[in-house]
Order: sequence, then C-alpha cells, then structure tokens
Amino acid sequence: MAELRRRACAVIACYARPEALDLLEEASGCRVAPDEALVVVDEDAAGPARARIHRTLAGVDPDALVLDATDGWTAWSLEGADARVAFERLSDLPLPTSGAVAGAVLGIPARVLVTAGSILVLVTSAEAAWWERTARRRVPELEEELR
Amino acid sequence: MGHLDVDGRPVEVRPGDTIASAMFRAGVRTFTRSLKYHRRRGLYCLSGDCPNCLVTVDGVPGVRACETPAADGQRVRRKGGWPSVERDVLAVADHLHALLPVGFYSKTFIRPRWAWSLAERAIRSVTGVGRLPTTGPAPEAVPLRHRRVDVLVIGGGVAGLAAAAQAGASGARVLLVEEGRVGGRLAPGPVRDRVATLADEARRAGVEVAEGRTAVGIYEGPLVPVVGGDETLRVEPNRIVVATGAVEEHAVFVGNDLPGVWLGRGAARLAGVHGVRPAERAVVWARTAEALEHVRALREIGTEVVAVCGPAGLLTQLPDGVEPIVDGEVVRAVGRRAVEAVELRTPEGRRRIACDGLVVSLGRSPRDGLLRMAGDEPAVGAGEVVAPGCSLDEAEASGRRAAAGGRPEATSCGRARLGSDGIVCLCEDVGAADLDVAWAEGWRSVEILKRYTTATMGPCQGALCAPALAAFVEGRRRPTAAAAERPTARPPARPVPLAALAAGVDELPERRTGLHDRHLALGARLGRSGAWLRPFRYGDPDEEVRAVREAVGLLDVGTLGRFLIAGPHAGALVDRVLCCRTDDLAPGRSRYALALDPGGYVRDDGLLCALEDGRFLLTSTSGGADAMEAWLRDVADRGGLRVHVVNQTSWLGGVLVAGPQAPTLLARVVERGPDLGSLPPGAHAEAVVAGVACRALRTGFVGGYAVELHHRRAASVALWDALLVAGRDLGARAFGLDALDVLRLERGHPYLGQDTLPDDDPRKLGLGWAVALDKPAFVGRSALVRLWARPLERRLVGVRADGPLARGAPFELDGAVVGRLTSAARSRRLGAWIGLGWLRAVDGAFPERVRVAGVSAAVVPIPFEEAGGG
Amino acid sequence: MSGLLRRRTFLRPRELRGGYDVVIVGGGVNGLSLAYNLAAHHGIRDVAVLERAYLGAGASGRNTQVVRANYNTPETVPLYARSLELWRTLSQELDFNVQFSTQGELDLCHTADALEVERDKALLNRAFGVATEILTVEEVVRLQPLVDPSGGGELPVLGASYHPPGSFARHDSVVWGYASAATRLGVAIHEELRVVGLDVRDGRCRGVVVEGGRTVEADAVVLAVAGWTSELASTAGLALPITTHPLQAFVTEPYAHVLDGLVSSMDLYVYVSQTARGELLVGAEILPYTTYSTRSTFGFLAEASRRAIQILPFMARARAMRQWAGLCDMTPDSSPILGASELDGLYLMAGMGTWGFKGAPIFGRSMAELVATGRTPALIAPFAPGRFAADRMVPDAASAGTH
Amino acid sequence: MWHAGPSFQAEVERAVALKIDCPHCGPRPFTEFDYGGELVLPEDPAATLGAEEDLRRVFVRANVAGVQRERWFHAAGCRRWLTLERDTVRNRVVGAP
Repeated sequence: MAELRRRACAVIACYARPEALDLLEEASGCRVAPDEALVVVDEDAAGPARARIHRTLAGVDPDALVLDATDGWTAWSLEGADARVAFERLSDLPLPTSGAVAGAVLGIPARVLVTAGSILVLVTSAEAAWWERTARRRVPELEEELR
Repeated sequence: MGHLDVDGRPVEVRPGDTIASAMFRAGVRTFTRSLKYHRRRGLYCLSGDCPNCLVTVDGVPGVRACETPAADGQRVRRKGGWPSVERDVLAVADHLHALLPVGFYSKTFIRPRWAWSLAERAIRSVTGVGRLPTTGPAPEAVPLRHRRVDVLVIGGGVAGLAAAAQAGASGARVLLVEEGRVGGRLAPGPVRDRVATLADEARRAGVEVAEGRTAVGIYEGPLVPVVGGDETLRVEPNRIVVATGAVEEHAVFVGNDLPGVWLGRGAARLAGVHGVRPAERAVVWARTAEALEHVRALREIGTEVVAVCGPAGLLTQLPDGVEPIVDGEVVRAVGRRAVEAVELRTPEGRRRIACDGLVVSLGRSPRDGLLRMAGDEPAVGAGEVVAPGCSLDEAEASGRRAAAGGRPEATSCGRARLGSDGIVCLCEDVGAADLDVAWAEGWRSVEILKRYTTATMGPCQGALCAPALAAFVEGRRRPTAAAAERPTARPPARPVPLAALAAGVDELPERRTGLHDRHLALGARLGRSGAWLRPFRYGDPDEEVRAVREAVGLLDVGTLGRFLIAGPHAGALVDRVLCCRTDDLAPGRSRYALALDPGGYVRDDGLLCALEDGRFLLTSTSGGADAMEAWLRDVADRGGLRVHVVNQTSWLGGVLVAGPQAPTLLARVVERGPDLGSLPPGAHAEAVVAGVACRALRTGFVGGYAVELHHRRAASVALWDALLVAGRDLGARAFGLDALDVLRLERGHPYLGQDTLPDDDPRKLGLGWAVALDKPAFVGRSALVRLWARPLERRLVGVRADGPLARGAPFELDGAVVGRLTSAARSRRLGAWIGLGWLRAVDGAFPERVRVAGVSAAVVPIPFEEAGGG
Repeated sequence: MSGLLRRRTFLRPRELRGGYDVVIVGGGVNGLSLAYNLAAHHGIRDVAVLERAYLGAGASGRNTQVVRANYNTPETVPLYARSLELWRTLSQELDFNVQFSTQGELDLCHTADALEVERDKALLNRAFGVATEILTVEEVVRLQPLVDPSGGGELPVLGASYHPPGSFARHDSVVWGYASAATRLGVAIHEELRVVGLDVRDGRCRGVVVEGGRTVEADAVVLAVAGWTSELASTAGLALPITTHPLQAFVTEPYAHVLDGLVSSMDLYVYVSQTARGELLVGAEILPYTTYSTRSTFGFLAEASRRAIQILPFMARARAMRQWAGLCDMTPDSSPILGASELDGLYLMAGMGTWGFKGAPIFGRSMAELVATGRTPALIAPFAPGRFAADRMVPDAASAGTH
Repeated sequence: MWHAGPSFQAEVERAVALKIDCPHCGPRPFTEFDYGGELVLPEDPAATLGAEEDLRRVFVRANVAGVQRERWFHAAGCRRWLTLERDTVRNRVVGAP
C-alpha cells in the first residue's frame, strides 16, 4: 500500500549564473536548468534559508534572483511500501534512487524529489486539485485519504 | 467445475478447459459462420491465430474461445447465421459465388443512386464478428503501470524462456510476457518437458514471468504496451527478444475450411492438453517431422489415424495400422456439415478416404507481426519466429544467443501452397479464385489485391493468409518487381479492447485559481476556458454589467499570464519581443504591448510594467500564457540574452476592481502605498490592500476606472472577501466572463483568437498605434515593413445595428460576402446591438454599411463609447 | 446487377512513352481525379499518371473517408459544398461504386468556447446553403443515443453542431473508380514508377525525371504527392510553405452495425464512425511535429481509445485491430494550395492537410480547367500558391488537422 | 547532488528513438516537449530583413526528408529550448549540434 499526503513546505526559486547555483548545498533541491533551481524547505525554515541562499548566490552573481515560490507549488508525498509502484502508475519518469527530476507526472509539469523515505511531487497550485483527484483515481494501491 | 450456457444449452466444464475445448467435447462442431458465404467453420488452429472460434461471451463479441478459460455460468453465443449458426438460411450465399464476386460492392449498386444506401443497410446488419453491447455498465477503468526493464521477452516457449533465463542469469532485469500460460498449449512430450525445465531455470534466475499478457506492438522508444492481467503495462525495455513462435501453415485446397480440417498443433493441443478427441478417424497430411508427434498425440487420445500422406522420408516410422501414402497430396476435403472424406492425389492416382478429421502439418509460418513492426528498435527474434521448423535445441540456442545481444535474424517466410481453389483468408472469406479474378481485372500489387479482395484485413490480421497472398502474387508477377513482399504488419499484433488501451490516459488537466471555492459559494456557473475553470456568471449578467458601469465589480483575473523578467538583458528582451517602445518606460509606468510573431501577426497582448532595477512585469492573456513563456525564452535563447524569465502565473492571484465606485472602494481598503483610487492611466504601484501586499495596475480592458490587484495566490480569498465586504454598500459584486464579454465589446476591445484571424497584423486590428516601427529591431518588424507597404485590404471594424446581430454571420454587400461578424452583444447602455468583425475593402474602400444575416448594420468607429473615467 | 457477370478490366499496363501533354505525379485520389477530369471534360487524353508505389498508397488509402462541407471561412465553405455535390453522383459518373453514403456528422462540444465556434460556423455554413445546425444536449441524445452526455463524467456535453450532409465514401474505391474511368478514357497509369526530379530547362518545367534517369516530357506537370511535395519541388529549386505531418487512425474488429454517421468531439479531438464493413474507425488530429515516417504511435492509440470511450462508452469493449499513419501536407493557413506555381509549366495540388480526400472531386475538376484553359476557376482562386506573399491567407485552422 | 543519482544516469545511455535527450533533464518522450519547427535563419529573430528574404523566413520551410535542425521546448521539464538534429524519415534524433 501507499499513502498520498499533502505536505506543507516552502519553495524557493533561485535564478543565477550556473557557477553560482553550483555552490548551493541544499539537499532537497531540483536543478531545473543551469540557471534555475528550486529549493524545498520546511515552512518555518523558509526565511533563513532564503537569506542564506541569497547571500551565497549574490556573492558570485549580483543579478541572482531568489524568490518565494511557495504559493506557486503544491507538494504531495508518496510514502509506503508501494510508493514506487504508485509512482509508476502516474508517470514514466525514470525515478532516481535519490535526487530530483523535472518532468511530466500525470501529464503535467512537475518536480519530483526522491529521498529515502518518500517521493515528493510538486505540481503547480493551479493544477493541484485536479492532480490529486486524478492521482487517487489512478492508483489502486493508495490508502483512503487520511483526514 | 460447472457449466457453460452455449446458445441456451448447458455444456459441461472440466478442469483446464477453454471455452473451445468444453464446447467441442460437448459435440459442437460448427463454431461460427463465415463472413460472406456463411460457410460452417470449426476449430482449426487452437492458438489464437484464426477467426474460426470467435464467439460472444457474456455479451462481448469477438472472444477467442480457444484462448479463453471456461468458467461456470459463462453465456456463450455463436455469431453469424440466421436463424442460428446450425441452421443458417443465408448459407445459400455459398451456392451463389458467381453473384458475390470479388469487388462485388465496387461493381454493383451504382444505379439508381439510392441503391447503395439500401444495400449498405442490409450489409451492415449482417457483418462483423458479433454485436457489441451498447447498454449496461461500462467496464471499469484499467490501471496503468510504467515499467522499465533491461530485457523484455515476448513469448514463453522454448526460445523465449531460454532467452529470459540467460539474460536473467547475467544480472539483467528481465520481464517475460506470455499470452496464455507457459506450456499451456503443449501436449505432453519433449517440447513440454523442455519448456518446464527452462521455466524453472528462468524463475531461478530472477525472471519475472507474466502470464495471460499480450504485447500490443513494438513502438518507437522502444515502447511495448502489454495488456491483460487486469492492468496495462507500458514497458520501456532496453532490448526486446521476440519469441512468438510459428503457426502451422494454412494450406489452400478445396474444402480447406470445413469443420474437421485441423492444423496439426491445434489437433494435438485439443488431444494432449484438453483430453478431447479431435476426430474419430483422421487422415494426416504431413511435410514436417512434427507431424509424427501429432500422430502420436491423436492415437493416444483414441483417434484412429487411418493414413498419413507425405514425402517418403517422413513416413518410415509410422506406427502399425497407419497407412503411409507416399507423395500423396490432399486436393479436396468433402463433407456437408463437416469433413466426411478427403480426396488425395497420389502417384497411383486419385483416392478418396472416408474420415471425420484431416490434420495438416505442412510447414510453419512465423508469427512475426511484432518483429516486422519493430522497425529499427533494438528487437531481435529467437526460435521459430525467425527459424520456423527449427529443432528444440536450435530454438533454445537461438534464445540464448538473443539474450546475449545477438544480431537480429532475418525472418524467413514459409512458401505457402496454393491449390486451384479453397479459402485463402478465413476472416474475409476470400478464395483463391477470387484472387484470380482480381488479378485479371488489373489489380496487380499485393496492397491493392489485399484491399480489393479484403484478404488479410480481418480480425486475424493476415496471421495465416498473408503468406498465401504473397505467394499468389509471386507466382504471377514479372520477377523484377519487388511486389511479392508481404503486406505491412501494423499494430496491434492481436486485437485489444479499447478499455485496456485507454489505461492511464490523462484526463484533461484543469486549472483553478485561488478563488475557486469562493466562486462556488457565490453560486457561479463555472466552465472551462482553455485549461482554466472560470466563472461565466453568478446571476444575471446584465446586472453584472450594470454594476461595473454604475457601481463597482470584481473579476477574478488570477488566470492572466504574469512574467517577471529580470537580469542584465531584461530590457533587451522585452524590447525585442514587444513591438512598442520600451526603453522610455520609467519604473511605475506601464504600456499596452503587442507581441508579434515573425510574420508580423499578433500573437498576444498584455501590459508591460517597468519595475525598479531594470526588471519588468509582463502580463499576457489567460490562454496565451504558456505560449508567451515559450516565446520569451525562445527569443532570449536565440539572441544569447542573459535574462531570467519567471512565469509567476500560478504563484499569483489577481482581482480586477472596476467601475465608477472603484476609487471609493479602494480608498477604504488600501492600508499602505499610494491612493489606488487615483492611479493615472499607464501607472502601477505597490500597495497593501486589506492586509495583502499587491501590485496594482491601472488597466483599460473593460473601460472606466479599473485596477488589477496582483498578489500572492494564498492571499486571494482574504483580499476578495475584504473587497466584497467593504464595497457592499457601494453595490460591489462579482462579475463573470459573460458580463466581461459585453463590457470589453462596448470598449471595442477584441478577443484575440475570437475577433482576430491568425494573419492579423496590428494595422488590420486598428492597433497600428501600438507599434513603434521606428525601433530598429523587434520580432515581426521586417514583416510589418513588407505588409504595410501594401494597401490595407481587410480590417477589424465595429458595427452597430438596431436589429439583432448574429455572431459568426457573414457581412454581405450586394449579395457578396465581404467579411464576418466575430462578436456581438446587445448593449443596454447604448440601446443598440454592437459587434466586431473583419471587413474587406471593396474597390479600395471599406463599405460603410453591411448586411448581417438580413440585418442592416452601420460600420462605426471603435470604441463605441468612452465609458467614463479614462 | 447487370455489370456483375461481365468481365471487366479496370487497369491495363501501358508502355511508358517519352512525352505526354500532361504528366501527373502521384497516383492518389487527387492526381487521378485530375487525370479523369482532363480526359472527360477537356478531351485531354494524352495524360500519364506516375505513381511510385501502388494507386492510393499515400494519403488516399490512409484517410478516414469523411466527406463534408461544414468549413469555417467564406472561401472554403463554397469550395467543399461544390465538392459534396460532385460526390453525390460520383459512382454514376465513374461507373464504379465508391460507396458514398450520407449519414450525418455530429460534432460534440464540451466547452462554451467550442460551442460558440460551432455556432459561428453554422451561421456561415447556412449563409452558403450548407446545412449545419446547433443541437441542445437533449437533441444530441435523441439523435445519437450512444453518446454519453456526461463526457465520461468529466467533460459534459454542452451541445453540438450537426451537419446532415456529412458523408463517407470508401477511400480505396474512390481511387480505383477514378483510375478505371481514366483508364477507359485513355489515360496511362504507371504504378511502381518513381519520379526523382523535375526537368527544368530555360526557366520552365518541361517534364519529369524518373528512376533510372529517363526523362518524360510534358507541357504541363502537376504535383499531387501529398506529403512529398517539398521534396519534389526542391529538385526544381522551388521552396514551398509546406510541412509534412503524420495523421493517424485505427479500426476495431468488425461488428454488426450500431453507429450511424460521424460522431466527433471538438474538445477531445477524436472522431468515430462505423464503416460498411462494420469496423469502428477512430481518428484524431495530426501530430504537431513534421515527419516522413508512417510508423504508428501507441500514444495515439491509447489517447484516441480513451477519448472515444469518453464520448461513446460502448467503445470500451470494442477491440482495436489495426492502426496506421499517413502523411499530410500542412500550410501556414491550413488551406490547400491549388494552382500554377511560380515555375512555368508546373502546377501544384498540395498542402491539403486532412482535406485532400473530400476535396478531390472539385480539386480535380477545377485544376483540369486551369491546366486545360489557363483560366483559374473562381472557386479555387483564393487558394493560389502566391497568396502568402500577397497577404491573402485563408486561415481555417479550426477545421484542419482532424477529420 | 542536484542531479539525479546513478540509476538515472544509466538510462541516459539507452538507445533513444523518439526520445529527446534534454541536456538538463535527460531523455524524455517527445510528448513532454512542444515542437518549435525547423530552425529558420537568421538565428536572431529580431533582425530586419528585406521583403524577399522575410517572406522566405516567415513562410518557406525546407521540410527535408532527411536530417533537419529543429527547435523543441521542454514544456514539462526545464522549460528551456533546445536545438537538435532529427532524421525526419526514420523519425529519430541523430544529434545535437
């Protein structure tokens, strides 16, 4: 079985020269492109993280942008023994053992972060309601939503 | 085990039965009636390759009885025949071949004109493999799973299992799919023993064996969809081994489709796997060593094999009591309802032998559809599919070679045998004589013969008859022609239910703004507008229009595209993408901006706002946001610009506050920042409104005083609620797209895509003023220079009429079509019907009046009115 | 029935000569229609049709057999309306049953936007005498009870446009019918003869070069090679506003008749019909990228299956039997290119997108008049190759790319 | 750390058919991309051209049956453009210039 849960988190969008982004050490991030990265942190750590990232990037690239993109993304975690099977029902993305990929999940652009315990899927907030409804319909292994 | 209900008769089911074996044991011999001539057809291949056992099971037609496990209570109906399969009066067609020649429908029902529609009706009512149920609950959606493996093996016979075992042992992730059960089609004997041994080896090597699964096709990627087992897999393998084996060759002779004529492996399967006697007294026509195995299987079940005809070398080891007929060939099977005798041609002359079964084993045709459709994907064949008739050891070795990455082996196609007549294509009832006729008529290529006669085009997709068709052409064509090739193999390899194919296809994504629940609470009628769900109206749209014109209205504009453009070349990017001047835009100012494509045609429009630090905020239409982002990035990428394009559409909410009372309302709720009630046109500012940080843009889309408030999406509800509460006494209300349509029309503002054509440049839309042609370079500039050197031949106009205007109707002038109305509404305020549309110049001038669906309309300047404020 | 027992020869092989009045490249429905019309209506019988594979091997044998006139511009509606008129008597004209069958076309709308577009279209159609009407959901269900008004519970049907003259004809039969009628009139049809280039001398197209290097001269050369127009034109140095895209379709096993007419969805981009043979025929829109490959994709099969079930739930139990792909010439405005090219002696029947089949009778008729008389018939004048440079496009993307 | 782990890298080496090898995201089915058409010169879309040349740029396409340079936008992934070479007859990506 697997569980799909809404996960509260803060999302920080970083735009800078590649060599600046190379310096970032955030573990829970997705390097979307050479000049763009998306960092996911706990909500209460968002402020300090943003400041730290900004310091790091601005040191190399004065034009670096560090933006709070939390409202733009909604995060879902897939957990449990069948989490990978559940993911295989949603996407043909090759799932890394750990790390991040950007690609289509249920056909819409998503960011996927894999850690030891879970698969975190970020979809745009505008599409989040549709995504959840569709995912629950699509994955027989999912447990009923825990409310 | 229970019973089947076959056409209302109970039929006993025993363990291991398929529907076909149970029915045959119960005495059923006629399983179907053929398509055109209503000939009786019985069990033949017993391997899913022929159409002879297609029945309707529990209302679902086209089920292969030989591959479907029998279960208690199944309702089985045989198709074809009227009133029944056993007593079919339409079988008279079989005696009227001359009246049903090949190409029949091309040559008949030409005159009178209505003849065809009558004939077609009659044809359609009797065609096909059965009747699809059109009522009752739809089948449940089939789940999908994407799988990635190193090696996918298709087929669980000797070669496939050997390939899988070998690959598994080398550490690869291996998935083997088998249509039935591994070994399930095999009579006891050396083949079945070898299969059991190899299956063990494969499982020990970690191979995942999936039974009851059918590979649909081999597609680019490679991608191999697999159906069955209650889910659909989309397998992406690194390599594919196709080991789908072979089917015994379909021989064409007179009477070759009578019930009682068997392919050897079919008869052996019925005898050896299901323990059912295919015939009491059988003749075997053999050209393969395998035929001797079939003779043994038949004798073990108690069938009397009276004679075997074939080459001398094969007939040396026949058991006692079986007459060898050296070099004998079957020329005809005789019988009314089923085989009663066969006629042979032997070196000694013609002979007739009474029997109720004729078992044919002449050679093999590879079941190679999958392999042939593989194109240049990394797929390799193994075993009989590439070497039909190979020995057990050869098949195993071939499988192991394939696992090791052997080169694809060429497919050899058995050379089919064609008698003077007989059925070539069982599905479509095409005889050898039909092919002769078509040939004589001038149809000479395999593909046209196929289409003209419909041979190979039935449910079995030419599995049995394609080699025969190829052989026919090969026998007649000049040798230079490359036409004897077999017809193209097209997916799916086996017929597959649409429900299984549709598994996991995405529903259409739907986007919502942060105010979705608020719209529902207000009783809005929501609908799709592009990908977005948007409110069309909350109540009476006329009242909503009135609110905006006389008080204040709120519109959810969280769908608008919004882009932050930053970086050293931000200014250069917007200057290239947009055709307006951008370099003179001071922070805090905004400008209406058109984005053109390289053809000079309008792609999108929006507002460009200059921010501090050389950054810009650009808005776009709701439907155009994704394209705008791609377009911005394309221009930046090709121009080598260092710029960050941040699509903030889903990050931000947006509320439009519009109407004469908007300034009053805004004054009440602004907490910090400038007075948003007196923001001049072309200005924007940051402000905190009801506790929500906003960027406020003065806009002109609906006319009058209007401000867009862009803010964090999560704060939309708080802002919306605060505005409605604070504006209650001012008459504030929400308005939807229906009201917006009237409002913008009164303002004369075109909807891009609705009021515009793909080849509208700014001049055609009356937006030439928005182009700074004196800028040295922007996308579309050279096109505009070229286009504007010509006289204007078409333009967007406003029309006004007293009578109702019907959107979509052409503009007519003296009976000629000179344009078309693209938007229309009745404006209460103006007391008239107004509309937009495109109009062509007539003799160099634009008409001043046109007729629109019978209504006379005046061509008037837009905007129709300057609706207050401004 | 009298024709039944008569032995007929539809095609006869002829020797290839060194020159003809007209050489038509492409033995598809348009090339053959032109050949037939030249011979039948203008007495020009010294015509050769050169086909690189077999007749109808290209788009003609791969399309989805739909004939209709409910287009969306003042230029296209009358053109296809006239074609539809010719279709009605085509079997009699060619003495070959092309299996023309009028069953109606139902276009479902699941969004307000689509319904508005259909409303517009219906008004325009009626202005040209083409019957197209707007139906409510109730009327849709009454007309076609197999339709699921809930759109699979997901995308409810809001209404539909209905085009009663919507028809089918068997695609192969049309090719064979034109070919046999043209053959009877003396046209030379050569299969398995590949044209490798155009013969251009002194700034004029004087013929074609066939495989092996032999030249076949002609006063007029016409390209009717859907998908391959750019390649052939490029041998004469002509670059065209055309790209080549694949269009796919599939059929199910044949079943007894359940479905009348064409049922399509304007929002889900799928359409379904049932052929006279009983197969359910499902099509969708063209792929967005260019390709000359006619390999089918599973994405299409899966997507079209799902969309078909969404509008016609009974389809879930049907079994897909065969899928295929054909090539379409697409133009910047999604309308055909018909007329004389900028190179003297070379004519184009190209850029037909998904419309080549339905237009064939009028395209052949009009182009024959142009080639024979040098006068461009008014119906095809708006579709001249030079319209892009003249800023006179005929944009009809709303009708293109599907059925 | 930012990119995916080793099992992802192994996938990159697979034979790619109508997969597009995005330099940022790895090989993906074309359905994740928007097609941008064949690469039309000049590279700088803002350059001003004469009428003849402009007409060619706007309307004319080589549409080769063979290898073509073209643009794709990775809409579902990095949302960046890439230029690649595809054999339009075999429908395979053959290189990224």
